Amino acid sequence: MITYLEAIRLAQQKALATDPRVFLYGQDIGNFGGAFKATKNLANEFPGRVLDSPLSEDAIVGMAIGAAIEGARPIVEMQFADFSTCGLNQIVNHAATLFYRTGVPCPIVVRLPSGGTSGAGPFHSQSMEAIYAHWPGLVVVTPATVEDVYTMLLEAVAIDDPVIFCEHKFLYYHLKAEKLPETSLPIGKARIARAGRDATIVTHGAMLHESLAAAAELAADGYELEVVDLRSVKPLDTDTVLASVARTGRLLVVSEEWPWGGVTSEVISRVSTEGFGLLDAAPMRINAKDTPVPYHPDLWSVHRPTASTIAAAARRLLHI
Amino acid sequence: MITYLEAIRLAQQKALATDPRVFLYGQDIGNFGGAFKATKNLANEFPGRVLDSPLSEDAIVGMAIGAAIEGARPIVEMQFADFSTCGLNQIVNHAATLFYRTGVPCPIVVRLPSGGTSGAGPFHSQSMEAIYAHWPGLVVVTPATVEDVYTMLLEAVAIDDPVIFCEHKFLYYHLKAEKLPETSLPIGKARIARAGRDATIVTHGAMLHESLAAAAELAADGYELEVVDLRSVKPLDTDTVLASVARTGRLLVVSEEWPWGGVTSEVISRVSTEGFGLLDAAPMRINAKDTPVPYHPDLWSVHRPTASTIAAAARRLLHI
Amino acid sequence: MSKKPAPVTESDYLKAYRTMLASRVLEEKLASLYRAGMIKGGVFLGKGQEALSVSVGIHLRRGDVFAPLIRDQAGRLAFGDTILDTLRTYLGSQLGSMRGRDGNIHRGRPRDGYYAMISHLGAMVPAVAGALLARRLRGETGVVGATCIGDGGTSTGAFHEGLNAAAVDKLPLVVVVANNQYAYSTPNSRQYACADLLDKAAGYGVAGHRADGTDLLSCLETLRQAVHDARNGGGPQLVVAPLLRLVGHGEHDDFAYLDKSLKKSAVGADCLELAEKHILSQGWKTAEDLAAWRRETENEVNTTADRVRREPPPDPGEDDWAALSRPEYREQYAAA
Amino acid sequence: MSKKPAPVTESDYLKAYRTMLASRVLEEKLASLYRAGMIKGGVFLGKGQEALSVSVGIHLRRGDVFAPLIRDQAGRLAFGDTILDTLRTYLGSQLGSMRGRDGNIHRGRPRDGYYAMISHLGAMVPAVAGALLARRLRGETGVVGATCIGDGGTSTGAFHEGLNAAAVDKLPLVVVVANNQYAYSTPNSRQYACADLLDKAAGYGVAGHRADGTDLLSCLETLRQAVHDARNGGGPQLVVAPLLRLVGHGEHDDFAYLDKSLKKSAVGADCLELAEKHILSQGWKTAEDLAAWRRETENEVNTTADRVRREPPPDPGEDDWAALSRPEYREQYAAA
Ligand SMILES: Cc1ncc(C[n+]2csc(CCOP(=O)(O)OP(=O)(O)O)c2C)c(N)n1
Ligand SMILES: Cc1ncc(C[n+]2csc(CCOP(=O)(O)OP(=O)(O)O)c2C)c(N)n1
Ligand SMILES: [Mg+2]
Ligand SMILES: [Mg+2]
Repeated sequence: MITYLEAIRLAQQKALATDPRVFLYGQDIGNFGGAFKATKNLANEFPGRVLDSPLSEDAIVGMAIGAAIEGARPIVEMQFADFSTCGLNQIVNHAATLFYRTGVPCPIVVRLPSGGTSGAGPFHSQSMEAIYAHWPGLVVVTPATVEDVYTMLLEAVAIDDPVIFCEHKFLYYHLKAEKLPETSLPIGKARIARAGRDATIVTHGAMLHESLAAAAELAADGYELEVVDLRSVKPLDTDTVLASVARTGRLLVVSEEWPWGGVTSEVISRVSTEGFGLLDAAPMRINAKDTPVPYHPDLWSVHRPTASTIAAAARRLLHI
Repeated sequence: MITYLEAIRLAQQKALATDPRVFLYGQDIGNFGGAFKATKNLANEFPGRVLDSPLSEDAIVGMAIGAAIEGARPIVEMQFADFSTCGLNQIVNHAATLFYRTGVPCPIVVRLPSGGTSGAGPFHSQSMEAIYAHWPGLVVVTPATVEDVYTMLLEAVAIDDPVIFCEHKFLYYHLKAEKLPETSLPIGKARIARAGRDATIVTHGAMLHESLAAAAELAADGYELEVVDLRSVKPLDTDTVLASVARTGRLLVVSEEWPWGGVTSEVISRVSTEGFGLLDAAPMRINAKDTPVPYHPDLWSVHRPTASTIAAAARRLLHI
Repeated sequence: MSKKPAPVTESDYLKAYRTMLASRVLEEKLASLYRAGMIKGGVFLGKGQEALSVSVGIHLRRGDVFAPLIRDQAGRLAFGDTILDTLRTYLGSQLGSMRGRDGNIHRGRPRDGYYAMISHLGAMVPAVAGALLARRLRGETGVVGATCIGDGGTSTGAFHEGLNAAAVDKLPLVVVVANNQYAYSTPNSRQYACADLLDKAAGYGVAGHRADGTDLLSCLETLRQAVHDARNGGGPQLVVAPLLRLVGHGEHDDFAYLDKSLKKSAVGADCLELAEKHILSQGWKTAEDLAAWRRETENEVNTTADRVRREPPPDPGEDDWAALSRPEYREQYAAA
Repeated sequence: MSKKPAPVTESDYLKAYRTMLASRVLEEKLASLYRAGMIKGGVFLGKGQEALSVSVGIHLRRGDVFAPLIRDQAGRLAFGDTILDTLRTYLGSQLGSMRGRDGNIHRGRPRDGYYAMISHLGAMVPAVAGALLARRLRGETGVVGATCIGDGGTSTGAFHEGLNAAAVDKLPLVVVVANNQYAYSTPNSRQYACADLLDKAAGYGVAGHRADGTDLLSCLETLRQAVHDARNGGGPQLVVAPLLRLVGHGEHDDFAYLDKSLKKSAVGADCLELAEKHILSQGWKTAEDLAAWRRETENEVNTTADRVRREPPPDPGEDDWAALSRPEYREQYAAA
């Protein structure tokens, strides 16, 4: 069985093996194999192409940008998504503007170990997808399955645009697959993770699994929820979302990140502006609470959405 | 006549004069009076309390945070909002988390000269309000009038929470008032800038004036648009927006910043979730285009919303 | 300024040693609680760094500012933190100073000058500098602020900007670099290229001091001098102390990447053992005295841990979930 | 590595001088176009910094990487930028290399190793380092990358992190600090506290070089050595050159904050005048020769400006408004 984390490692291994332009740069990713072991053994296998960086997020991203301009395909690892704020300037003002300004694309991949896990606290739990999606010039992906994390990472390396790769730490170990796919939906296309007719849940990342659990719970009561996994939040596949809402007439958007201007806000805004007539009821959203992510597990489990809060919201949406 | 810019200066002068805890820190704000002269003469008037910083945004904000913990009331100036990305980590991870984590509030004011002006280009034009609003723990204000920029800056200094003060450079020189008010709406309350019955435009910052011009244009055709000036985007005064939409049934949200997860997205999301039944038609939004802000004036004037694109959208909303 | 502070006395040394010992014993307990699965969050220990850390905390006084970092359990205790609050935080008691919202190495009580670090390394350098600026603007003199950082942390932009800004304003800031040879797994050879981290001092125009991080006396004397100089108008002081972290980066880390020759070299010595030898060789205490001290501390730590384990966890229903102090500013989100 | 590069010859000097002259004349034109309201965006000039700047550009060759900064008109021309493209960018011609999307000091052609700076100071340091890392990984040797920065820029975290990371990987990076005494209005006394910015070199473990920024020969020799050393495996080179910006920060700035004594001191000399004196005193050229060169350049600049002013501005209808290269990734927003 291949875990979500191992799929990330295998995708990087394959990228290194098949594309001589690829190299890896980041803290502790060399012999140590990374804080989460997402690069385990790769420094050995690909000598000189998996490099430990100093503790310098700004330089890590800045160097990746220069390398990309010269035709390389750097994959950089932030030790935690939260620390990418220290490299944010290079991401949003340099990588993201390069193509528009100069016509030269900037093919970097920035891996962000994202999202909350028990006991991780305010600085090792953040979801940054909404932040990076706000600035023009970045592709922001949020793979939620073992298959997607593998194929989307390979696709991220292959494309010319800078990709913010939000891999979810909560899924690292317990999400498993038998084997890895050869092909997949392209970045930019959402996937119907569960078909249904009574309401649509739009979600991404770890919340896909909470949402599927909520859908299973409601199925026991005879309600069929359709669950859309966005896969990438920018570009955001409005068409697939609208088509689902056209079938169900009801929309609940679920994200782990903070509410203000997050994915829930953007999805609801798109459906309301472009698919107003499809809605039979007010759309709803569920997010994490609008505070830093608390470290204590008992607080954390209430801070983020869970299958049971999602199911409760879905019941309200369905007027059950 | 007092300009918007002069009102900023006068508010800082008053804060320094009346509150010994206040000091100013930032690049070129001392004897030089700041890149825009928002601190002109203040170093003279208040010796030792208006300090030139090194070219170090991270340190500027970090120092303000430490000073605030010790009971000071620092106002820091970013030379342009765009450079605040270099101090963003301290803003979102230190200032914004302090109260939740420790119970000690962090009364800093970060002044961001924001928004586009002709010829300013990708790095001197950005609107950052949606970014800072996404993280929990910050108050984000966007004064659109001379009166507001004065009273809100004084209020920002007075309150205990960290305030991101998005002052709009486009308004610096041409917006003028006879005199400055003593009192005003508090931060967190939106204002009906123009009353109307046919549709609601929700906006903020420089777009208030474009929206008012659009409303005037439609008034000539017999349509009365209500224009809501948000004043602060976090907290966002959902009640005032909903009350307006309840009167008009139609909503157009206009912002100068990028669309994905911006103020337009958040406002539409709130109205759709909380006031779905009030809407007689699909809500609409207008933003800047989803590219870096171009430097050439001819491109720039098409990149951002203007009275005429707002009026055109309003006509579509009203099915004229 | 007067050039020399008072010399380090026997009683200073013994006091410092007892705090080091308390730190060591407390951390051993934390490690065993971690293995028993009773800790909330991660455990990152300062074993091998106690001599340096305690020397920072012990030379600060009430009214000073201290922003400890990851491995400063000893300095924290010296500055006034307690075994009780440490255990409350790690064990997730509702009564801990961070109320479950944050914890462990991120704890602090800013109102007491005891800052609560954020994880982003380097960030505390400008924060302490700003605190000192505010104190100066208020007319206070003789205040010192100190913060610690690792070899890795010196590579951050925050460290650079903060130290430079402090130097420009000649603030009484003491920055203590625990050069423990690794940043997580990254050896110094991949962290910096200067011959010695102390070479950075001249580039900032600040005073530089070297301490032997394995030798308590060297640490005490060096920090006493540095804090003295800062307090007396000497501006920022950069202290660099070579030593070795004697445990993994965190308790989850097996430290397999440790270069064994480092362990055998001078930096690899255990500062606590060396301090004990020094005490015995000076005849200040007997081995029995020291063993008794250890037992006393173990008792206190164990008793406290037992008590804290019976305390309730934070109650999510009681948390007001407010990131802003003003109730009016708290947003309501529809379905949240 | 061979210790010494070839000496600077008369013809090297004259070539550098002509480029300095072209830069000066071009910038005078930009200033007058600015006063006439014909420039799109801001004008930030390098008057007084041409000797240093040209010395960077002139020692790089095809295949090298150059990330010029604000005041590097001379270095840009030496590296291959043209008067035509400069004027197109400033005058907002559709045919400029940045197509109106960005402009002026932010122009570049990254595909030619001529990087387009972002405004955020310090940011180009790691970018050039990364370019060099990529070249090394591709097996290319003998490549050099150079970037310039101001006294103010040395205070940024980006400069620090970038130079440190480059030093760790011993990349052939040349960082040239034009210490022009001010960052906008901020004097060095509020920017740094070290005795000399060159004191920073040891703290990064990189080689340091000092040039007299007012003296073309000193700049040429110093940069020749620094580029040579980088090219031959010497790792990063930090060059510091004191000089004075002889104009305001930008053309909107009256430079009222200038300390007049600086103007009269050694750093206040005009490098172009000094170079002319040197040429005359060496008897390499006559005053008439130099005047003729100036006229020639003025003619070229004026003719080019007249031509460019007739070129069309960018057409918003033609811009595809795409921040991403993949058409499928371009988002459509409803009412936008
Ligand atoms: C800006 C930033 N990037 C990454 C991390 C993740 N991280 C936590 S501790 C650590 C190593 C720190 O090394 P050093 O500064 O030498 O301190 P030490 O752990 O050796 O005491 C890293 C990389 C962080 N906390 N902050
Ligand atoms: C990170 C950042 N902060 C602020 C600015 C605004 N700014 C532009 S130029 C300048 C002064 C630069 O001074 P210096 O680095 O000495 O270069 P000089 O202008 O003297 O050539 C400032 C503050 C900027 N460009 N980048
Ligand atoms: Mg270390
Ligand atoms: Mg300068």
